[in-house]
Amino acid sequence: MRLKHILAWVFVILFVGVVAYSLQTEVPFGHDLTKLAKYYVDNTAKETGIPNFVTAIVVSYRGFDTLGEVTVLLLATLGVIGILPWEKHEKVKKAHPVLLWGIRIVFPIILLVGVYIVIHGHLTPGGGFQAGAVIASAFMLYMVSLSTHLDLEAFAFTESIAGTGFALIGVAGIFAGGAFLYNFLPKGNLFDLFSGGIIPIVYILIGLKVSSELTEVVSHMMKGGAEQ
Amino acid sequence: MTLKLFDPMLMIGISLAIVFLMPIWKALGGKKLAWAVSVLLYAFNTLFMIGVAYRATLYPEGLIIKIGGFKPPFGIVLHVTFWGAVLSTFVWFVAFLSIMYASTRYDAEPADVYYALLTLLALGSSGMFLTGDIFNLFVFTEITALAAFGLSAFMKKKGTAYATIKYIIMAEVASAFLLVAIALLYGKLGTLNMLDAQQTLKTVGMTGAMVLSVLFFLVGYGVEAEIFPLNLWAPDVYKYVPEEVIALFISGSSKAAAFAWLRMWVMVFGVPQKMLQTMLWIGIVTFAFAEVMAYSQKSFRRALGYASLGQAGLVFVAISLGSELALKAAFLLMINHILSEAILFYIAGNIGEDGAPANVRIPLVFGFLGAVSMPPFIGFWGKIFLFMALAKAGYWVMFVLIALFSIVEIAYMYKWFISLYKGTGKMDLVRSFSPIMLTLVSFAMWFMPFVPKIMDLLDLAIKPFLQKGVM
Amino acid sequence: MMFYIAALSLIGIGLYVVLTKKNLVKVLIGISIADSGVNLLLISVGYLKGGTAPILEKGLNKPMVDPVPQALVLTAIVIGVATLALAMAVVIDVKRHFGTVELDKVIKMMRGGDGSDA
Amino acid sequence: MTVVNFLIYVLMGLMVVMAIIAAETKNLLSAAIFSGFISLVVSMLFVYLQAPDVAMAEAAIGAALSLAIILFAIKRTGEVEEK
Repeated sequence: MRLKHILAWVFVILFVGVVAYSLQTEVPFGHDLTKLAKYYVDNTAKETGIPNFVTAIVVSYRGFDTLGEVTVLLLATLGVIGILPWEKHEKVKKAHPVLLWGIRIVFPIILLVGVYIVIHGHLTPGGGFQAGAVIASAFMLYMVSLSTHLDLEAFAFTESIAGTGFALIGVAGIFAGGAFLYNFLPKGNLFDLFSGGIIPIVYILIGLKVSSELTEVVSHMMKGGAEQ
Repeated sequence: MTLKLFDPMLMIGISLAIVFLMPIWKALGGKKLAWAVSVLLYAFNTLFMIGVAYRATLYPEGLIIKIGGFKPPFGIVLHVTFWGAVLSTFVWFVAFLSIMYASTRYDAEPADVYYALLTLLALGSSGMFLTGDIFNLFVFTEITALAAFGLSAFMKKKGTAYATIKYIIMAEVASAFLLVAIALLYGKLGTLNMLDAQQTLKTVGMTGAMVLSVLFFLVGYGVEAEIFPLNLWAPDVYKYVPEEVIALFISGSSKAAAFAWLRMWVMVFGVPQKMLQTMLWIGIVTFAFAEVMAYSQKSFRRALGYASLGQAGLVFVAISLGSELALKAAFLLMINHILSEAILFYIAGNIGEDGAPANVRIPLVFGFLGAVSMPPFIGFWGKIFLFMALAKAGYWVMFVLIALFSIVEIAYMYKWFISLYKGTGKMDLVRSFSPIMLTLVSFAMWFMPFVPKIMDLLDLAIKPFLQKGVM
Repeated sequence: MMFYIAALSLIGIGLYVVLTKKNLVKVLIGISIADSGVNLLLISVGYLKGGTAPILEKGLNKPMVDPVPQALVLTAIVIGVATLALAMAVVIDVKRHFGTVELDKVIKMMRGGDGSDA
Repeated sequence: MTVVNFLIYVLMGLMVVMAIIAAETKNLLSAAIFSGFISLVVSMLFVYLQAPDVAMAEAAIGAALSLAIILFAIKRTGEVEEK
């Protein structure tokens, strides 16, 4: 071990010790709820009309963060496309029959799971991001096992429409209720599938956007920029 | 009533919708349409932000825009002050000039992606200037950072790949630190709203966890605000990345990070006195290191890169001092830096076989004068204010050090100026539009402190701070 | 307490990798480990002893854990994977130009006058 | 200390050990796999900390997709760390 490594370890141990100590003394593990948390726990169901508070915060209270977050994903996609452009299409290899049949059975099931997760995002754990990742992994499985390519333009259009929909719902809120992302639809009954106003719609748009963006990223990572 | 229309969220929402539609623009009209849409958007946003800046002056604590209609601190708010709105206007203005400049750049492919990245860099930094929520600030920081990575690596050259990967690693570590800082702050104060955090912190005081939080925020924003030793990525990026992108880095991501630090340090933490000395010294070291390094550079763009780090150091000193005079200085130095360095980078990108272009000599002179904070440039007032602030606070050692290294700066800038002024090259007519426009703006800015009515602008920028400690 | 230490250890080990390793892929793996640690830290800060998940259930009324850090971490996870993808794309670009992903070798090649304004 | 608590501590210890192995191994492939495992363990800890939403996201994104991205990158840049 060289001196540099030892110094690095010392630094790391100091970092862990100091931060853990000050956290434990000032914000003990399992401490009482903060002011913000208390408010959310008491009022979320009333104000947004959905039982999953995390979804309520992600889509409604902090919906703007989420808009920024899908923008970050878009940026990753743009960056990967810019750095690893996809120039030539390779010939599709003939896949092994076991893989072929396997993927035909598994692929729709994974897709279905993804769709279920996003539609129930405001009632049960899960939502747009989780579903987006699940759907993207289904497509990734498809590409890996059949070593084929998907029509990325279709994904780009899906993503573009979904993202624009999200942003425009936000802008519509300015005119409908005086605030960006204002929930201008009726909230319905708690625990119903059709409830929460714009929240399920926005989460489905997020799911579409995230899934197509992640698929694009992964396929460019696989093959993009190979021939130069 | 009509003023209500100047809602910055409208600007952000529409810009995002237009960026998201980029594949559609491309399908409809190719990259020409993508370019045209972006130019229109930037011009519109520049004008719109002027309106927002005017609207912000009507509110003594800054204009608070609730998002989603929830009352703060429970929903996200934008907290628009005059200062932030002015810097945001400059971002869109420089973005407009950059994309005009980029219209002659044919090697940036795929072009629609390039324009989308430029838009998002401007949008991300604009969001950092406007937001009033600590986690939202983090999200915008990441938007800015990823757009910067993408643009920085976009040319797919040897130099850009090398410069970008260093930048990415540093910025990624910084973002992890930012999240730890947010965890500490949220755990202790139980809020993410800046104004609310400021109020809560007054009752809690600067405990150990808060000191750690400040330090981690410093690391988090220091990379993009170019604070020593977190700025080592910058000279390479400034050397290899296209000049129109660099102009946007200087006005966008670097200023936005400095402004974020201003918001955290002055507004949320209220300039904790026991850490003041350390911060000042970090700024001084940044300045001194940058000027010494710049002196020994053989490439003009690298020298400019280091000079830009030096300016960032000065801005950091001014912000950290956090008194009225110092903040005025920071405001002027930021604008000065945006204008002068952008002019010089636009010109530096066109130095060819025959040396510097001869048809943009006046902008060249202006750029150099601005880079050393000399009249007719507002940076002159900025530096005067900074010296006054340091003298008033009794930091004489720092006063002398800054004066000393300013002389170093003037020395090497003079050297470069002499060698560049002799150039007989020629700059593309479309390209020369950008530095000429910036020169006009900076000339107009010089008169700012002379006209009483306009001098008030400076007071407007500082007023929210004096009244409520709000930036 | 143990959760804090575990989360911070992950961050620390990630930092260690960044500080000492030269292989760019390895450095990014380190950053992704640190990201996991940061997420764990944020969730631990919001934990309430004896709380349940912040999802309302019919006829159940128990104290809940803090939902805010969970929302923040959802955002942070997605941002993490986005930056990781972009960084990996740049690493692949580095490999294409330099034929290696060892940072010290890359620096040596750049210093060797090899990468003037190429 | 209940059984669950004990298991959680074991998991955390395992996680840190895996992180150290991932940091020190020369084989990038195994480092990547270990980082995927760490994400998986972290997502289990999220379940214990009553964060099912985040656990799902971490398992789907942190463990699966990040790992896939790292593996694609390793496939294209080489498996062994030189020093």
